[in-house]
Amino acid sequence: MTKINIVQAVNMALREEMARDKSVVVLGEDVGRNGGVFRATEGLLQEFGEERVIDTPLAESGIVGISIGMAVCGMRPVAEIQFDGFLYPALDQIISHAGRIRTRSRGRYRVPLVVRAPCSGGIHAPEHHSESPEAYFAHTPGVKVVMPSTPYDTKGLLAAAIRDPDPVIFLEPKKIYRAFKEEVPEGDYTIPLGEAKVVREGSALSIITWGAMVPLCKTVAEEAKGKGIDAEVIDLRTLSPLDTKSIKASVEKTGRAVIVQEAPRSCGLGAEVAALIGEKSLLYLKAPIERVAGFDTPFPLYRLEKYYLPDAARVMRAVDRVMRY
Amino acid sequence: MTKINIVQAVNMALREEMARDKSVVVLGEDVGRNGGVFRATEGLLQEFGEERVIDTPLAESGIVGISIGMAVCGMRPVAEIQFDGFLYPALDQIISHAGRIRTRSRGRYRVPLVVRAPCSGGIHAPEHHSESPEAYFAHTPGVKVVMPSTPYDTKGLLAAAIRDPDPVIFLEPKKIYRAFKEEVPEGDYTIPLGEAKVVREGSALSIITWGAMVPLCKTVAEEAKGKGIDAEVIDLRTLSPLDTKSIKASVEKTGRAVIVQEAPRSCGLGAEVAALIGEKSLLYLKAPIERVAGFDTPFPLYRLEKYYLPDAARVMRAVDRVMRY
Amino acid sequence: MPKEIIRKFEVPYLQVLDEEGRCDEGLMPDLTGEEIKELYEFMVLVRTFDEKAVKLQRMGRIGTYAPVLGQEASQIGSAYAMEDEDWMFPSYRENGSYIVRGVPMAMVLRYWAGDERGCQMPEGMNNFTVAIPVGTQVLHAVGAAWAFKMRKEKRVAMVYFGDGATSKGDFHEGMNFAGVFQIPVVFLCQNNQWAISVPITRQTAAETLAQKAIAYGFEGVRVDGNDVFAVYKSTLDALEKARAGGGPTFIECLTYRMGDHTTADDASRYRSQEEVEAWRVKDPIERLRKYMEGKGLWSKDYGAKVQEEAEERVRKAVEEMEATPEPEVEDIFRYTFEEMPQNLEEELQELREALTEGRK
Amino acid sequence: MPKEIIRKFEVPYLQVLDEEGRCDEGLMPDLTGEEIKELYEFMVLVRTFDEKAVKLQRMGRIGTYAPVLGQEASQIGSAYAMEDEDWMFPSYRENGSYIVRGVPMAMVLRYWAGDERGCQMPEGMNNFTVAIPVGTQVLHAVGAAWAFKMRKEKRVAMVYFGDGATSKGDFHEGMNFAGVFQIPVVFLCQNNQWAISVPITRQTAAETLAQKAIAYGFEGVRVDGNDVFAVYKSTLDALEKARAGGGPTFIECLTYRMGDHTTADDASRYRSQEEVEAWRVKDPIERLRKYMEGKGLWSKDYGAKVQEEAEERVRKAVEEMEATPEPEVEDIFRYTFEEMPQNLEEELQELREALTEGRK
Ligand SMILES: Cc1ncc(C[n+]2csc(CCOP(=O)(O)OP(=O)(O)O)c2C)c(N)n1
Ligand SMILES: Cc1ncc(C[n+]2csc(CCOP(=O)(O)OP(=O)(O)O)c2C)c(N)n1
Ligand SMILES: [Mg+2]
Ligand SMILES: [Mg+2]
Repeated sequence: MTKINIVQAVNMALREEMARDKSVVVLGEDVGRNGGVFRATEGLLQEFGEERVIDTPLAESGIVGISIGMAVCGMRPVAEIQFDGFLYPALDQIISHAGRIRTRSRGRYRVPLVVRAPCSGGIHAPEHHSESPEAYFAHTPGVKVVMPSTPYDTKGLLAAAIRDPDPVIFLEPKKIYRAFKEEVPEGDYTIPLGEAKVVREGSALSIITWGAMVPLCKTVAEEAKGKGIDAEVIDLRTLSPLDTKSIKASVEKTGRAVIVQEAPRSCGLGAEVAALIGEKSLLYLKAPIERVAGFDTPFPLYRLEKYYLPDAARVMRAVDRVMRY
Repeated sequence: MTKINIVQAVNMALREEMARDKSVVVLGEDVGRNGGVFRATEGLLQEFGEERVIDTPLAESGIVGISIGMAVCGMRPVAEIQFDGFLYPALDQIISHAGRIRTRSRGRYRVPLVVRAPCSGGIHAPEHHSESPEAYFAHTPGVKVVMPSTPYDTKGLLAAAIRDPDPVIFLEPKKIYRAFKEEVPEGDYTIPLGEAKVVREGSALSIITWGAMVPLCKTVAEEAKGKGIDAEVIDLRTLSPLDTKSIKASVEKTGRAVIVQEAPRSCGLGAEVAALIGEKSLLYLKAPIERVAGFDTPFPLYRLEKYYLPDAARVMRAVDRVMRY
Repeated sequence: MPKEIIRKFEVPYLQVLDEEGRCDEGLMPDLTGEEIKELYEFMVLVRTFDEKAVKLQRMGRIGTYAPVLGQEASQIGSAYAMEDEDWMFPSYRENGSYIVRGVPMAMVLRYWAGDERGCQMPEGMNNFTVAIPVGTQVLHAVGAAWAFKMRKEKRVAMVYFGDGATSKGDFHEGMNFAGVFQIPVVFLCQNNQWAISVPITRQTAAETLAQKAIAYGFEGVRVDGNDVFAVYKSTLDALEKARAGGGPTFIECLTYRMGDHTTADDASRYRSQEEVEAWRVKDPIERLRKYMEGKGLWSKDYGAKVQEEAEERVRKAVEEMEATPEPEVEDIFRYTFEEMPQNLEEELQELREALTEGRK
Repeated sequence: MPKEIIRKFEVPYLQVLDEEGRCDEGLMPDLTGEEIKELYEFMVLVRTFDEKAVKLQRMGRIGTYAPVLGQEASQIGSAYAMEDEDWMFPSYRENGSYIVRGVPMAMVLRYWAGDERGCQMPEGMNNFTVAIPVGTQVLHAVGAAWAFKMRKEKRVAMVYFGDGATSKGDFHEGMNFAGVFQIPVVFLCQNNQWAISVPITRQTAAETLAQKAIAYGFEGVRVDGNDVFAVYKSTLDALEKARAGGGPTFIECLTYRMGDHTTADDASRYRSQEEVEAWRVKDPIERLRKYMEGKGLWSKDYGAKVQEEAEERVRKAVEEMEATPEPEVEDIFRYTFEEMPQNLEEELQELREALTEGRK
């Protein structure tokens, strides 16, 4: 087994799925010759040819809408949207069609489509290159939403997404694309969509998070240990549909919850998680749930980026508050 | 004073604001000759002429993007999007630009824009004509979101939205466009954005809602009175930014909350309200918060519509559960 | 300023059958008498269906309906040129094309009666669902046709849309992709000159819609959209070209929406009766009838029989539609995903309980 | 199939100064020697700025930067034709146009150094902020120009974008509105033949971008984008036409992106060195220099002085940029709305407390 990072895991999953299933095609801006601006599709053009690895014109609604048509007619397109901020022009096709065609046709037509995009901040990118749009998708019926945080999960979840009979929005936290490597087996495995993962067991509180915030929360949990606080950390991985059971189990065990998200606070996924806990596990709560989140402001240019992103200090303050309560 | 309904109140607000301020222009599909498919802009073309009441080509991103340009250059455009479901093609311009231009230019440019659209279900309309997209906008920094539920509020809130220096998404619950009339004064008044309204005072629980669900919740509250339950009903009116103070005050008084929304449940505005209550008022809660919501499915065609929409039975069940707890 | 001219373009126009039913035999497509009769019978059937649907809406037996009236030649001539294995991507107005493509009329009515089962195409029938958001289906057709090309199947996708749709970004993006990748797709634009209350002159400054194809580097043609032969011929040519690897074609059918935009609309608010009357004399069915009469393909008896049969078929379709049992509440949930996730199970459970509590 | 031709279109091309610096005097725009020198000086300044910016990025002193290299004639010739009261709507690459329009170079650098104050245009300067999402700014320009028209101001909006942008829906919708409403806007497309790694042949099947204007019913021209006179003349004509109520014009400047897409890109991955070299001989500055030399407007001394002054100005701009105090944390919140709502107050308060706890 080789040790690889997240972007390499994306690449491996794409390569293996393309080899396994002829109906898988990859398309998007700069995914071919250039191998993708993050090199996620590197080498695929050489291996699978121009017919299956397609450099498209610059048109996100087009890329997704056309992929929907392909998917309805038997292909399994994996569309890359170059950056999170350029998913927005494709929202209409995703909301109005990808998520509805199965329902609209009473099961006659289906849309086995994956839309991949790098997401979130932390790399000093230009405006619109640091968005965390997961809540828009999680509020959209008929589409699944995934955001991995490790190379192993990335490969298994992406393979599952490609094989899924329904549309999946697959968001890849670009800040940790190359942050660390781990052993990822070659060959076939999938991680079922819809299952969260306890990445650190603990008894004192539950830190619930996803994407690039996962390693941060693990660090905070380690730090908290030094203070005698035994935090559990949950990586949601699939953001829609949510793994309510795992959230419930953890919070009912610990009685305390901190939710950490990078997206703007209001109406983010963290709100849904908090609402669910309040509904399902109110009596177990020993303290109000804390949300640590991006602000309800546009994501700033990079000089101020570090203040926008939830960091160890802000998460720890929330942990302390929840524990002190 | 005349008694008018909501759609007439929209019309009156537009007419008075256009008369008051030359920079106000109305544009959209079928808003001119036809007076809007709901007649919200009826008579405006005749009164203000083709230069200020503009029938546009069929292009929602265009309508909103162009309105942004107008607004930056000193106009106060009021763009109509014909139905809720056709707001989606304009999401990119709203998210990427309307909400960011002030920030991006550090206050040099501003976007005093109103985007109006009828919203929500209940009129047996075709697909895509019954959407409740408020959460998409409430999760978007830099834009305000308003949804009135009475003629009086409609006029005052729309006037305030038009005068607001920032972009406002103004959603009009079409089911109650003509449901009832009330006295609405001609002439100048505004209702400040950001203030919820207690539409029924009560002590036993707080029903928090907005839009077409408000009259429904009032009915349920009256019904509940018969059972000896004294419900408070809050109409949020401005959905972003939220009037957290009013929500807090009510829930801390009653100790119980039911949130009623028509939009799909997951990541809806109701989640944010529930999360806020959990954060600010946990110790006051005598029962878990209940959310009554649309389902996490596409809005069905009209045969099944009545099952999708929250109705008195479902709201009452939630009330009962909260009271019984 | 004097400049060098580096490119020249032309926009062609095709009419085979004029308003009087006179035919330019040199342009006449290869159609047998039986086929011409079939075209006529479809047109009568569609008009009969259409009139009935409008009435059903007025009586509250179906919901909002978008009539075909006036556009029969455009819809029927084009759909008739397609092969069964080709795919059709309609907007909301292609009731006529659906019928030609074999979709049971009861299903079409069921759709307009607010029932998704109206779009649950019978297996083996390659017709996509109704697209309400204008222009969005253009992309689906391009993607579908691309899939055929990838698999080297000899199929073509044909997408219907209106003049209004040409203003949408999705139309543009789809046309552009089709040009770049030489996709086997036919863009069938029914320029019925109105997008609800917005006339074509307010929709674009281009004098023809056909010239829009120039922007994408492929062929665009305008045809008389009330001339079923011209529509048939242009579509057939475009389909054959696409099937042979020749790439996309844009066809503008110049026609007129004789009815209201939908049953929820009142066209008298925004257009003159004179304009409507000027188009009445161009009626596509009457024109074909005159031609057929001249050729001995039409007689009063035949006309009456065709009309009668059409009425009978429509009557049966209405009956069938109305005999359909109500959809089940579960159907709201069942088709969101292939497998129902936990949250939908819970929502359905709550709804079931609320319903059994007997309040609905 | 024989058809009637109902419309004909032509696409014109303009070049004034050829690659050898030879000028077609009949086409030469009305420019004094001083003005020609000013154009030259701007081009040298922009190239000097551009080279410096790339270096600053390599050293980590600014962030990702999008170079102008090769496109100086397109940017400077066009911006130079504008009046101060006209509005310019750039993409992210118009550093050259910004400089011609008077935006302090220190500001331009500040923007690329991740500081929004770089887009806080000085009052009275009618330049819009950088648009990163490709093509979206086209609509803003159309809206702005419409506002001028409504108020009967004699202003024009000019919007810059690339070849890639012509594939986007927003480009289409903006062009279409501009045609329908005869908006005083100039669409200035720099066809630098690449959209990151995607060549123009993969972007569109149209042989010219200029012909896209045909779809919208207004004038489109192609000009040699490395010929500052041709660009200047076409832009001036288009601006004057717009100001006189003649509506929009689309200008395709055929040029070449000599550098990487941005400093984050490596163009050698996807295009050949030969192609780049073939364009090097068409360099817009060298061409102008030759012309000027022939006219006695350029000497070695003058050239050296211009270069030296440019370097000095750029050096000062860098100094000024780097002397700018860091932006304040509060700035994240301050400009979201005119008045800060309660939730932002609370978020800011929490951040302030976290910061004073001294952990950042
Ligand atoms: C994206 C979108 N915007 C608005 C509407 C509302 N609407 C329905 S049909 C229509 C006019 C369409 O005109 P056209 O494309 O010419 O087709 P026609 O109805 O004439 O067949 C409008 C504005 C819609 N369905 N979709
Ligand atoms: C909507 C959108 N999609 C993708 C990107 C990423 N991106 C940035 S520039 C670019 C290529 C633009 O090409 P072109 O329009 O020709 O302009 P150029 O960079 O050549 O000046 C891409 C794909 C973006 N900024 N916006
Ligand atoms: Mg039409
Ligand atoms: Mg380019």
